[in-house]
Amino acid sequence: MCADTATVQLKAKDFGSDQDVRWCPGCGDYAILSQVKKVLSTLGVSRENTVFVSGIGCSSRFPYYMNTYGFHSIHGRAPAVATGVKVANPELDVWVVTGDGDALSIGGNHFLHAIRRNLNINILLFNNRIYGLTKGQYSPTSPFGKRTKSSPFGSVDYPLYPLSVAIGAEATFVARTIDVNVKHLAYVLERAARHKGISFVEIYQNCNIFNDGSFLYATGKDTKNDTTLYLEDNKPLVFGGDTKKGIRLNGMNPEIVELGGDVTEDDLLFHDEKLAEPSLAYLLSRMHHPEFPEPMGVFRCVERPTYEGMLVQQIDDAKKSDADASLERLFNGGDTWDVK
Amino acid sequence: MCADTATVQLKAKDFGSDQDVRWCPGCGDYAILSQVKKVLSTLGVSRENTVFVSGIGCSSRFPYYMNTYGFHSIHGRAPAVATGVKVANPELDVWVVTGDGDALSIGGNHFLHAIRRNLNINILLFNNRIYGLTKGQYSPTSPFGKRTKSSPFGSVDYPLYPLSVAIGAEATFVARTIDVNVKHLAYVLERAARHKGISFVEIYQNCNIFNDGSFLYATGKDTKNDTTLYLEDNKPLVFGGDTKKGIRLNGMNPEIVELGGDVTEDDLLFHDEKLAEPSLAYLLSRMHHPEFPEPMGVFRCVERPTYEGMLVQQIDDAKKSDADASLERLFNGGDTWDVK
Amino acid sequence: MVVSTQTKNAGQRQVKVVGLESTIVRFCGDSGDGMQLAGTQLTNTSAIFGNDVSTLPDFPSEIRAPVGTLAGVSGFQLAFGSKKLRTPGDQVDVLVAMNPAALKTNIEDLNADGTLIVNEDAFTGGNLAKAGYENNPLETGELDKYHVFRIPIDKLNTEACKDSGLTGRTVGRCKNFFALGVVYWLYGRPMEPTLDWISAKFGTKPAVAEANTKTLKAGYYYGETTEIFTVQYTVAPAKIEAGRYRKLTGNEAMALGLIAAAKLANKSLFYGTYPITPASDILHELARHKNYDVRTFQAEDEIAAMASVVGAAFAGAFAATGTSGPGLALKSEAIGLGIMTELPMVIINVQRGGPSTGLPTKTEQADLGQAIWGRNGEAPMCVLAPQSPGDCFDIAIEAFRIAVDYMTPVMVLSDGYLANGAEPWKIPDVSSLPKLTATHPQAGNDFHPYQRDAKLARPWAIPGTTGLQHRIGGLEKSDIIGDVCYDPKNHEHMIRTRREKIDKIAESIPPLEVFGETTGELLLLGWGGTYGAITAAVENAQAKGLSVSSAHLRHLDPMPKNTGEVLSRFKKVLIPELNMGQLLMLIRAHFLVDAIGFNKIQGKPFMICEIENKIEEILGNKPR
Amino acid sequence: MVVSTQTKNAGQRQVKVVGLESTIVRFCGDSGDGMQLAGTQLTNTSAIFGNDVSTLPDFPSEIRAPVGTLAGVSGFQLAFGSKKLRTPGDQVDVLVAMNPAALKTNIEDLNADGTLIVNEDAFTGGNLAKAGYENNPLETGELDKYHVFRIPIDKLNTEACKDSGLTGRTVGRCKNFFALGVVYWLYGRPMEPTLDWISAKFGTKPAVAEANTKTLKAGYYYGETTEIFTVQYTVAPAKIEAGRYRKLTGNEAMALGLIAAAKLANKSLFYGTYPITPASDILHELARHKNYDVRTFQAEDEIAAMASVVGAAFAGAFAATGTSGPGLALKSEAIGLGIMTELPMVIINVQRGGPSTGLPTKTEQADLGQAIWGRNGEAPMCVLAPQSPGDCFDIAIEAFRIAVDYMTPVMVLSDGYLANGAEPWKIPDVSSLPKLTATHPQAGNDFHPYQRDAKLARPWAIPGTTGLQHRIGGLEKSDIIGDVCYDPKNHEHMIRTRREKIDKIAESIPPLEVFGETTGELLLLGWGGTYGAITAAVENAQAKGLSVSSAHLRHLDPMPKNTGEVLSRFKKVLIPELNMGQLLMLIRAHFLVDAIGFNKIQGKPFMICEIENKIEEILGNKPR
Ligand SMILES: Cc1ncc(C[n+]2csc(CCOP(=O)(O)OP(=O)(O)O)c2C)c(N)n1
Ligand SMILES: Cc1ncc(C[n+]2csc(CCOP(=O)(O)OP(=O)(O)O)c2C)c(N)n1
Ligand code: SF4
Ligand code: SF4
Ligand SMILES: [Mg+2]
Ligand SMILES: [Mg+2]
Repeated sequence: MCADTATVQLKAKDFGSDQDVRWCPGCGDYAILSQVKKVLSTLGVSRENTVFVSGIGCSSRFPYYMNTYGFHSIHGRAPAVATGVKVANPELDVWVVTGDGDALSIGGNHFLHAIRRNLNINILLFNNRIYGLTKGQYSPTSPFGKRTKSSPFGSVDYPLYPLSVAIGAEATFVARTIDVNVKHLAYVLERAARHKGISFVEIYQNCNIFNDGSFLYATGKDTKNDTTLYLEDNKPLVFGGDTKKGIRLNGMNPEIVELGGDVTEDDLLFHDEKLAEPSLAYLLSRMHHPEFPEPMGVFRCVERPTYEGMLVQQIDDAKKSDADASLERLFNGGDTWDVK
Repeated sequence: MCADTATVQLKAKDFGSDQDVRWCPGCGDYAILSQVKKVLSTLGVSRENTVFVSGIGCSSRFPYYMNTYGFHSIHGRAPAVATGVKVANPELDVWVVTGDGDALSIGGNHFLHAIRRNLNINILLFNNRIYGLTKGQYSPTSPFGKRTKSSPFGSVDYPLYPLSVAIGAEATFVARTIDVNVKHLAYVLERAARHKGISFVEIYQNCNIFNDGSFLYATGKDTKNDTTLYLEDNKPLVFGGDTKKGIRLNGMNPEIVELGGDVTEDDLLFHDEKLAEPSLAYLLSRMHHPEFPEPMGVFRCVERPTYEGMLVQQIDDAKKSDADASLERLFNGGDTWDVK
Repeated sequence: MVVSTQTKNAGQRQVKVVGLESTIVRFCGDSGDGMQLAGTQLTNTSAIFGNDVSTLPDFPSEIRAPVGTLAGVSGFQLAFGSKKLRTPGDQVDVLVAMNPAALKTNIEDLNADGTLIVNEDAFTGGNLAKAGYENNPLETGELDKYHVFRIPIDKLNTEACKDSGLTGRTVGRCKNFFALGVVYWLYGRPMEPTLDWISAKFGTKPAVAEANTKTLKAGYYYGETTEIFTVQYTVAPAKIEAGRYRKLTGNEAMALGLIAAAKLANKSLFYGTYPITPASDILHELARHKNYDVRTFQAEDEIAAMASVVGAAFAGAFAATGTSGPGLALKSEAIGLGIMTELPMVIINVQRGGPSTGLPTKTEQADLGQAIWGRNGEAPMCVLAPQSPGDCFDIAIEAFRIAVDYMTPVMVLSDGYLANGAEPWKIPDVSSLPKLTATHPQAGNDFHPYQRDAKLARPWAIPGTTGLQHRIGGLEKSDIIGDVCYDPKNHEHMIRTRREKIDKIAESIPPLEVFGETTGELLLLGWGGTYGAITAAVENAQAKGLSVSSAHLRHLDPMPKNTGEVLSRFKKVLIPELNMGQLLMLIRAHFLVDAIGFNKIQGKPFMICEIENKIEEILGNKPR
Repeated sequence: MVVSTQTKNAGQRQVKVVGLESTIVRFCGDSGDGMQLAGTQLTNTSAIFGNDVSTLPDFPSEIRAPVGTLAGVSGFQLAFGSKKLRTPGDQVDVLVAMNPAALKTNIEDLNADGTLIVNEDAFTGGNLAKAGYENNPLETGELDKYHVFRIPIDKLNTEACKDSGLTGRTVGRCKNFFALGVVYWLYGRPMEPTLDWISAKFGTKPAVAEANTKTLKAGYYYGETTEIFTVQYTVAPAKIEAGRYRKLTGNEAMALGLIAAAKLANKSLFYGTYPITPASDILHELARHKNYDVRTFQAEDEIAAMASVVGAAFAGAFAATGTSGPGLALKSEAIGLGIMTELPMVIINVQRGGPSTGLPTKTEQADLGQAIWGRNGEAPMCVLAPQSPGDCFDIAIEAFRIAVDYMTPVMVLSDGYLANGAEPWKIPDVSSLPKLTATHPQAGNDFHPYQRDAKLARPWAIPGTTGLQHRIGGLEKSDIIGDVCYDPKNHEHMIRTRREKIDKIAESIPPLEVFGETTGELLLLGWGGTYGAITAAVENAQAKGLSVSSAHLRHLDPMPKNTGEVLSRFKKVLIPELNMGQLLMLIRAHFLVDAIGFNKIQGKPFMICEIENKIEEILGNKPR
């Protein structure tokens, strides 16, 4: 995705627009915004070749705050709008910013298909497990039993897990990070940007108005070491702070083991982002709190020709094999006859 | 799903309607139709409590041929129509019949959500890897590079694998079968019907007009033993006819091994439909021809309370805790005042 | 209008007491300042006191814009009076502004000699800058034409709550009640209803209850004792029909109407929807009433919501959905399926500002064309529109009556103004409600799914009924039999029959009534949420002796049978709409009447005076 | 019309040769019988011969219904003549029926003294039963009013191919060419064009080529030698404008027009779509021309297709989509986004029978209301309609001209009749095509995304342009600046400006032309695919001396500026439409003209005689 076309390296703040940022004070979206700007600066991309496309939701106001090209489209359709942008001009760096409702509820279909086509764009899903903009109904990622305005007796919908869905839809790059861990956020965003093909990033984002503390387990000082596991490529799956723990495979099931004594790191499951088949990534995506620590980082990163790349390749090939694509030729194709 | 309400056991033909069946001669849909009728007869269900809902496509004409209640709805929306039917009357046995385009292209979103909610219905996806009714464009399950009317230079869309998508969306029952293997078809349909919760069945179906021979590898006498693997619960994964072969796990990757010599069945991967976590089912769904034999049968079958069950439960509970739900009470709720 | 003046002792001093026929108050402040609550309390108190009331909340478009910014301003306007109030009023008599941003965005609406109460503590440099004031408007003299009362509300509130033991932030949240207390004194309202509310609401948090109580009283006594207030107002109770009342917003009324309709027919209510402003509150209200067998389904999108409603109707439920403009656009295709399958269902569209995402929290009436034409093919459907918040209740029942009697989808066009606005609702006697009956055929010899009765309705045969198995769908159906049918003549017959059925609904609806004389110079024809403003304007103009009447369409397709005849009795027809002339277009086409459009597309309801001015522009302001 | 009669020697016998001005032939048979191919060959041969031609295929609705059933019948009708042909004709002169089902579904359309050629081998008990015949109609005398020619086509075809070495099934597939041969003889057509086609098509399969050649010739010689035929017809070449011609269906013409528009402006064409009958062939045609930088995107659904078009337009491509009614319904919301963001794009809607899934393979004009009103809010958009298959080419270019000049989505309403119908298309000189220019601003001091030019178009600034970064979206925009804006006055201004911009397009379109005298008793006003039938009917009525003219709208919103004026010059206005009166509604509303509707909703185009009869019903059949 990343292009080093800018002649002067821009600073993070150069990527900010003149618009007042209108999220609730304390919203997790702020941290994400500032890391995105920082990463764009690190990548050395230009503002004019960068396009942010969003749907509708709190998160989807994102493009207004970027001094790049931006499209605040309609609810759920950002991946489809982005497909048009990218196919029309594959040179552009295209980012989709979406929410859990926008991407997985109304936008589920476009999400699936943008992913399976391996369009070379980055999709950032701000998962706050709630519909923020419409003032707090449960979303497809809200936990079972969640009480909200629209589910006063508790929701009876089982949640979807964005990473599992993405992996089920043939994603080539899949990652997870969290708003408050800004370093990791920046790292994951940069990895996503550098991946050629679809890059899907789920970002745990706190909505302090309608779903405050939803990710407290993963951010709280006391708990985070036991509830999150930071993935490193080709490294064993370890977590837990002082008492080091790890994940071992038992048949097809992961299990938590304490390191030390009989168990060494070699017994653990090793991460491998580049496995051709996504079964490991899928298995990792199934590790949920509270049963397991939730993996953070890059689950999967494999190469595959991109959709718009192949589409344009076919055009280039067709042009090459037929240099004179004149309208005359086109009109005179097929059976013709002359009238005198 | 299955209910033994019929007083007299109906025969397969009793489930046929008076309509002429209008598929192309030789279409795989015929075999599926007759097995569905047979299975309904086996289950002993009644016609009046059975509802078939479909979208649009060749396959979606299915309801016309059943002497049950039927709804030939609009393209892609059958799962949503079925949700309304089932929530309005959970006593009904509801079947959704859909195609690869209907379910996974335009209907992808409803497919995802009906599955994740664990609505107690059966979804039969007739996968012919083509848009039949609109005369032969590639579908989301068409192989990469497929040449069709809309992709004369070969499609650049990577296919979706229906089972992987369904598993990514939290399906509780997932199976695959094939039109010509009528015994297996009947077996799988019956299993699907008996499962309480969402039952998703992918049926390989030959479209002899627009995509003839798409599944020849899996049906041809010479090839089928090597290209398909029939799953049995708690049994090792074996296939291959005379030279027995099996699937062994190498880390997270399946590999084909020949049985005999060093390798015994105990070394093989054992199937387990009931694993709480779907990682095994997912891994099986990744085995594609020609690299692997394609598993047939039940991939996953686990119990979980159903959507409409819980929804109605909440209503029953609410009613119980408030027996006098009169309109007077409703109207007089909230702050009231009297004017004299 | 001043109706009396007298003097009374207030504390140690004398104040003038002015009796008013009605008055308009608006609270405004930051989203976090609790303005909606203050407004609601004054509304309830006034209603209980016996006034007629009408309210209009005005939410900011952003969830919670930064504190103190223009985008974060939230307002709540109410009118209360001793006469019938048809709208929450045009210009405001008393404006309470909790910060500079609130002042800036609302001051335009204050009457020239109106009362302005400001929280002067909030007029700090930072807040002024955020509101875009270069100089403090309290100092520049620009507010001189108003009666300005600068009150250090922050300080006085803090003082009042100082022994509460609450944090500064929590104390800060009580200041709306200080402002409310001041207004209560200003209008001589009793504090009891609010005190009762406080103790009910904060029963488990006695410190909060006490703080709110203290600051409310402090505000009240501040009015009573401070010399700055020299006038107090009274608004006598209205002559209102006797009975038990309750305040309802349009959305609440709609929800109750849906529940009532299902219950009256002994059916379960299925409500499939996807949240969208300003329709979501219908879902929220319905979801609370599960004990009434209300089955709410929060779908993955509007398409699924609509399709689920079609499915639920097929299965025999009273099925409804609610949405707003963009959602309705998405439902178009599935609504067509409902029309082709001729199943009963109710589709509520709470209109908001468009096109596209438009102005999501603002009101508009620009979806009438979409309601009537927004589907492929000839897809006629009955379209209704409620005319006031309370009428949403009746229209919901009317919609289901038509849907079930005629076996057809029915669209209800509400709008943001009706949805969020509230008015007192006289709780009806259940026995006075329409009788709704849904009948389902049982097996017999001659069941045919597309055989029609006198109303042209087909039978509602539902799954589970022995022997009536049949198949329906979106392809054209053969007459009577209901099989798929491509026959050209049959298609024409079915197309015409579907239209005829909708037209026949007119036989079951009341004639269009004229407000005022039934013949004259000018008729104002309206529909939907503009009823109050139009009627009030016409009433005023009539009082001036102008030859003007009005009529209001609750049924838009089909229209009442006498519509053309009513129009023909007036020399001119004026159609005020919050759009570019959509009813206008229908009226011109149907009746070839050279009606004139009066169009406002500002995301806001009509002001009474705007319509009055327009009437005078047309008729001159001299009585005939 | 017979224009000459003579006698000639045919083989060993004498036959009468009747010269005709024009003639109508229909081939019908089972879907598998190759009727489309036979029809196409006769069309091509006639066109090359110099006739004017017009064609109409009639597909069965099911993919491939069981052989021999009514549902499986496929037909292909063509007219060819020595005069201008405006439609494929009403009643058929020669009907070729390959089986009883085909006979049953088509015999009604045969002229009373028409020629019927039947494949008598197919009239077996089984086939008769499938067609619902109790008795063999060839025996009952019910066909006596026609000239019936019973030919054992199956046998004769098998005989002709007997040495081919092909399987029986493959041989059976050749029988359409036997029938074609017979028809070729009947009209004295040369076999060469078809023989050439056979060798080009089956070059790699010489056995198949030979079989087809042999059976074609066998058919021809059967006509020549058998005594049963006593009359042969000739149809002289037409006086047609000189030039090179090619036969195009409306869908093909549309595809070429889209490519041409993009190429003329030096742009890539983006076509995002989802397959749907009868629009899919546009995609199929476009997908073949990748060398013209045509980027086709087969989306997951219509919503994605439309959204991708909005994205591609934003990124600077010439972006278009095509669909049919139900798909258009789904696109509604995203079209609104295109309107709010004021980006250029073309939306083609190939109308089919509705509502809902309706009659998917049949034609209708019932989406005009949807095109104009089918979106939330005030969402005006330019709407065009081609009037003939060839006009689809011109209208595609016109649509892009307007879209780019005015920065607006443009809707094109084609229909199933135009889409599948074909006519000779005079290949245009590229230099004669309209000049299209798309300009994109470059960085300067004063770029504002919503600053307008004289046409009220905003600048098309595209991503990749340094310094012009900006953000657009579906929320209301501030005038000029283009930021999100909730200001009431701004909203009204923008709503009115968007409407005004569309109205301004009228300044760039030609006035409405009248066919016939420009004043008189009756004007027929039409739009879209009914052009041919209306014009032919009016021509005939004029020839009878009736005071009738016609005018045809290619631009429906805005209409040509002189539309009202044209209407006012006629005493009566008749609006024939394949719907319930949608243009009628617009005309009545806009111009308060008491126009009369003439409506047919049978999934079929108008017959010329139907319109002629209607004219006479209104005017009487006596010349003035
Ligand atoms: C067609 C349509 N339906 C519904 C809505 C209302 N709506 C706007 S945003 C939203 C959900 C937002 O949730 P999410 O995507 O999680 O974003 P968040 O606000 O939480 O960031 C909904 C239901 C809409 N704008 N358009
Ligand atoms: C809204 C809408 N879009 C498009 C279509 C056209 N259409 C009908 S069926 C179909 C695809 C059918 O493919 P599939 O679901 O695989 O079913 P099959 O015919 O192969 O059984 C399409 C594109 C339609 N009927 N409605
Ligand atoms: S509502 Fe929640 S997600 Fe939206 S801006 Fe506020 S804190 Fe953020
Ligand atoms: S087109 Fe294919 S899928 Fe459709 S009926 Fe024919 S064979 Fe079956
Ligand atoms: Mg969210
Ligand atoms: Mg298919």
